[in-house]
Amino acid sequence: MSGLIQVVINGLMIGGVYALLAVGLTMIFGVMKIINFAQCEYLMLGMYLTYCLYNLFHMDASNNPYIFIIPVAVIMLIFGIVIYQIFIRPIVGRDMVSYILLTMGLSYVLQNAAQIIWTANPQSIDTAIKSKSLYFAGLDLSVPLAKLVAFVLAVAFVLMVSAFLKNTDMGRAMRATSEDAQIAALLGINTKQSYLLAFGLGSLFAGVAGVLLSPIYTVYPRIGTLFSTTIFAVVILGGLGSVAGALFGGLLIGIVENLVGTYLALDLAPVGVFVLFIFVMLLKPNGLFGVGGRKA
Amino acid sequence: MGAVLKIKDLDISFGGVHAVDHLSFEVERGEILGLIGPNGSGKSTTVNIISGLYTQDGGEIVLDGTDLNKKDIADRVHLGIGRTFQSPKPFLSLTVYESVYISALLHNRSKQVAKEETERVLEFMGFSKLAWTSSSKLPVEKRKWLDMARLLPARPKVIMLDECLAGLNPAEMNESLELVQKINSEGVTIVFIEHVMAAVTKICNRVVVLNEGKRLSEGPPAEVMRQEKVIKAYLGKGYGDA
Amino acid sequence: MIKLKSKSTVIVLVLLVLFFLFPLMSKQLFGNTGNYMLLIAFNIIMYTAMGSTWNIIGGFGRQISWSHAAFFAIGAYSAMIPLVRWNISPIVGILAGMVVAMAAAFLIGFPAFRLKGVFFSLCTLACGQIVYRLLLHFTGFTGGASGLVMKKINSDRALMLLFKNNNVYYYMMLLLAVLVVAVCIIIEKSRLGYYLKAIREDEVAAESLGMRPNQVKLCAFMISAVLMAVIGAIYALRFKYLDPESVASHDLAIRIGMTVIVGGIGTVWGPLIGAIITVPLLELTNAYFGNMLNGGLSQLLYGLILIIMVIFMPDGVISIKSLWQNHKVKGGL
Amino acid sequence: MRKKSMGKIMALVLVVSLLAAGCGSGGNTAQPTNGGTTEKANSEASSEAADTTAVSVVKIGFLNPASGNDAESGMLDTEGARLAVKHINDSGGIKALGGARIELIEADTTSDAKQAPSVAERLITSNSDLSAIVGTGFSGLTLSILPITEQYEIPMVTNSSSDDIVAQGYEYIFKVAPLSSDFGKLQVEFIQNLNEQYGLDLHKVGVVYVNNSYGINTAAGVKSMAEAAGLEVVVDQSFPAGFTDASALVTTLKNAGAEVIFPIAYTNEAKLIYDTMKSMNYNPLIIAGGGGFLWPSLGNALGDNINGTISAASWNWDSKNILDNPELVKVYESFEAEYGHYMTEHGGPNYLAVWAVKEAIEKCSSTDPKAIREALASLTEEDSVYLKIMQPGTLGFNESGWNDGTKPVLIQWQDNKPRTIYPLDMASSELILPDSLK
Repeated sequence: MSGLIQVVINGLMIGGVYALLAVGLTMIFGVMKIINFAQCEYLMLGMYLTYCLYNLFHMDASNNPYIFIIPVAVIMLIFGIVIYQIFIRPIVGRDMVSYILLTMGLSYVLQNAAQIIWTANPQSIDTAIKSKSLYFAGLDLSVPLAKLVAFVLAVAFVLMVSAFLKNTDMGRAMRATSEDAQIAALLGINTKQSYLLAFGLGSLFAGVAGVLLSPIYTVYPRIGTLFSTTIFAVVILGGLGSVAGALFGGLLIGIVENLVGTYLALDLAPVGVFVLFIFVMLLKPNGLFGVGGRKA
Repeated sequence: MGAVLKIKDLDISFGGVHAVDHLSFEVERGEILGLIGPNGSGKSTTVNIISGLYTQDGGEIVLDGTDLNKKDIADRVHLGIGRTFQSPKPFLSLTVYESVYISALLHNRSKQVAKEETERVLEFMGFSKLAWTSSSKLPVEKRKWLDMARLLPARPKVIMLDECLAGLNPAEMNESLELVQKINSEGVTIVFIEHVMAAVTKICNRVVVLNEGKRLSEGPPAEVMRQEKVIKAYLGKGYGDA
Repeated sequence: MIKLKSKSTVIVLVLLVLFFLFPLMSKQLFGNTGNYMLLIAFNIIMYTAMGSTWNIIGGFGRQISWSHAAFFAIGAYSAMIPLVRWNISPIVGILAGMVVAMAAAFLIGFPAFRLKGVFFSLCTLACGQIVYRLLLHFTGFTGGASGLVMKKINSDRALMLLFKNNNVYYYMMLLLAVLVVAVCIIIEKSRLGYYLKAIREDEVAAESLGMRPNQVKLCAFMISAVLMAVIGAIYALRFKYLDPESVASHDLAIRIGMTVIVGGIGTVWGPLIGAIITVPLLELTNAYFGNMLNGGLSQLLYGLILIIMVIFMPDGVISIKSLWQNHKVKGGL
Repeated sequence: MRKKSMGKIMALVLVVSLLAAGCGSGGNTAQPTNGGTTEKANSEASSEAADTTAVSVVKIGFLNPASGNDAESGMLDTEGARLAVKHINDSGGIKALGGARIELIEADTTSDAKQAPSVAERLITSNSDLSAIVGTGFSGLTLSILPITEQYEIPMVTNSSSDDIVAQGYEYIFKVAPLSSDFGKLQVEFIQNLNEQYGLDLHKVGVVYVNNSYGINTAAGVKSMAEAAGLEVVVDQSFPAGFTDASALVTTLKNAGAEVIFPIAYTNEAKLIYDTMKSMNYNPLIIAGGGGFLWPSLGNALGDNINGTISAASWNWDSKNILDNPELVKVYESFEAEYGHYMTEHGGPNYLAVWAVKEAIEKCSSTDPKAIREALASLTEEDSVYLKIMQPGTLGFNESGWNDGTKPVLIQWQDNKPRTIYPLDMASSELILPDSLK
């Protein structure tokens, strides 16, 4: 029994990580109706930023990287905006195909820029938290601390974002844009601005995720590719542009992955995820928290 | 004569909204029936149900004695239901000819026949000169006519025209109305969704007035439009029209 | 009109002849690097073929599919496994592969086509991943990640489709590519082609004319899958080594689509142009910049060039024509 | 008319690109940022025949991934080869050819077996005076290149491990590294010794390996050996390369009660596994199957946590045969000076590979690939001290082209460096028994 509980806990923890990554993607996705294939490269950059800052301040095992959340977030926000202005803006309003090709190219560029700067060798930060955990001897359960932090902050973020979307003018503008860009424009909403914002925030979240994941993973130029396909599944599973959906989807996929991985075969864990994904698509094409707008 | 299309007790609601509320009416063969009513009275919803885009919660649709309930959109087209959309839906990158040809292909085994059919329809709809123009180059009224033209190769029994006058100037309206009558004169029954009353009174033999998803009244346009409740329904909704 | 048409056909024929004679000319043209040029030409032809098959569903019907690497892999493995494991002629394997690919296309397409646009794309991405993982997992059969390798060929065995001279495979692929392009030309002017175009433009309108879009799409999807399988088989025979990473990974799936999009999606000649550009581009960046700056430079440039292309040639290189020619619509059917 | 213009474009693009690729095929004008030179365009070189007497430069091709997933270990391979070239040229080049210098012509195979063949073909055809090739470190890439080296009859010396490489009947391939399946024998043997020596009863073992060519082959070896030795394999689990979560894996191992695990993984996966084990305070004896467990980057990633870890290695820098030999000691010292980390399992064999080619050329005093192939086949460690660098200090290729004398060793991470601990005649330091076993 405790075995099963442990598996579910493991699933929840990694699920939190997925959710954290998915929030940024789903935001861009919801507002602009495009998949940003470069999203996970933002994560990679966030991790490298953390790595650099960590070494810049000569931190060692006794520290942990979480103090860098704010600076990294700010830098990544600016980065996201710059990227949007340079690459995305010229093609706003084009069909899906252009976005796919462009963001693909972007991910190539970022990956290899990183390889040029930091080489292909995995780097990692020296912090004690990476292998700490809450251990319940009685139940023989353990919860890895770094992941727990990531999980909690992921949830916190999701709440903050939904609050932002509900209660601020910017947020409302973005929601309106995601409902129907044309009508929003008619209502005098500056959709271009919403796009810009969505893209900036998307990269900001990826950056924060980068900070939170830096104790758990080593960082190397292609680390993003580990997550990309799963994250797409999470976003669609949760429902177009639904932030809560991203959280739920992330957790669900995390659990399925661990159940299949533990009781069937690790190699097949991704298969389990994608099969689940396809089933949900068929039963609930709008995703679990979907709000229509399926005809993309 | 007799009814070509029978709508019995049709009912659908979205969430809380009871869009169509136990609606029943019949369409006589060869007539032009005006389906009118203020915005949100359920006209378009009714059309969407009849054409198979939505599935009703309850009620029957019978075309020439065949029950359409179990039929999908394509089946209904083949059985003789045609419809246009409020905003025209041209195949932008295709020419006028190709747009009609596609429809012709769908309803003719032989390509040769399909081509002849296409020629005929273009001729009939006055598109012959524009045949090789790209749909994307057409002005809005012509796009609406192209939508109608595309329906003809299916040899429909009933065509439902959803606000085919919206956004047109008087001259274009008249042209459109002539086209509609021309199609009707070929023996095609027309269901004419509109709220430009002048047009309706001009070409419709009969109108059915909807309000809040219910049938409010029915009869020859002239007398229906005099009825207290009908006027109220419109004025109530802030429509004093034509 | 007629004159122009014939003119363009002449150009295409010239190209065809060029490709046909290339194995004979390459040595004279490029000296020692002739064989390498031949390999590039082979890749151009292969990606033209792959792109064209993808184009049937991805271009004409604008259903962007990321599962075509899976069909390629299915074809490749169906030819290789019987040959390596039981010494059965690839001819049998190719036929089997076509059947399997068609079945796979049905299994993938049937659910996937219930989704639209981006969602369809991501669903196919997931399906492609499933095939990739299965190839990795069933090691005993597919060799898993260690891949399948062919023994050294010491003598030609026509029935086994094993030839020492790679030009044989060059011509096989060329023939196949011509065939595929021909199929595309036929489809474009066929019933199926028009239905696909209608779906691309407005699926709801198409359905309201009495079309069953999902049947049309599924049909196109299966045709394209079957052709893709054959291409995969020839690839396997030519290169004599297969592993899931190189034939089933979604990098390949994306590269196939990218080739078409760069050239001009939904056009018969887009894939050819795309292949003629992207294949040498990859070689050039690799040759000039391969080992520079920690090995990052080549791919970086590749990505940058893609981005620039998207921004300045939204409809692919084929759209350059619009620079000196305003959109006239050609007549005749 | 669209067609007309489009036809133009196609014709133009085709010609341009082919010509471009033509010069591109050789071309690299830019100076490399590193030891070797990247591929050079040399039209005159292609015409000049391989002359045995008056050659000033001997060209050795070097194929390894510099981009993509495998770029990291590609780099580790490169270091060894570059150092060898440096040493050879500094010590007066190839005597038999009047002190000809060696030029290492590096090409990036990428990590894609689709791309690798054309890179190899380009390297060979655009350098017609190429004498031999060193590479690659990856079975998949090597296997995809084999038909080409065979076609051009150019010997290739590889340090990739898969048993398939020398099993396809190709004649121009030489494999210096031990078979990955040999690792298992050593690992199992070691456990049995432990049990005797320290009176332990380790019999429940778990084999977990990354699902790639290297992982599968190595794991297959250790499984069969373990079963043969009467050990109980309680977990036999492969995991996808680049998985994001080790908890399922570790949970399985823990629940199965594995006392010893034989992991095969690369840096990121290994880090995940270690951290997760620690977080679930599960401390089995780890006897890894090489790969990432020998890389400096894992040492950095795990810090002190890595100390105590045992791993099989196809080569290690401080085995007896090296420590007892001042010449070879100089080699790894200069390596550390050059690259700032210990000489890796990749560095050593590639260093050897280049020397092997060099000595072969000395033997046949010719730059003709065929002659070099024959010379390689008859090479022994007696031909040069540097050929003694592989454990146990022997070199000699059998008819399949495998250096069958070579044996893997076991290392233990001590003070963040892998030290040879087994077999004892190769050992440079004592095993430090992990606390969990005391």
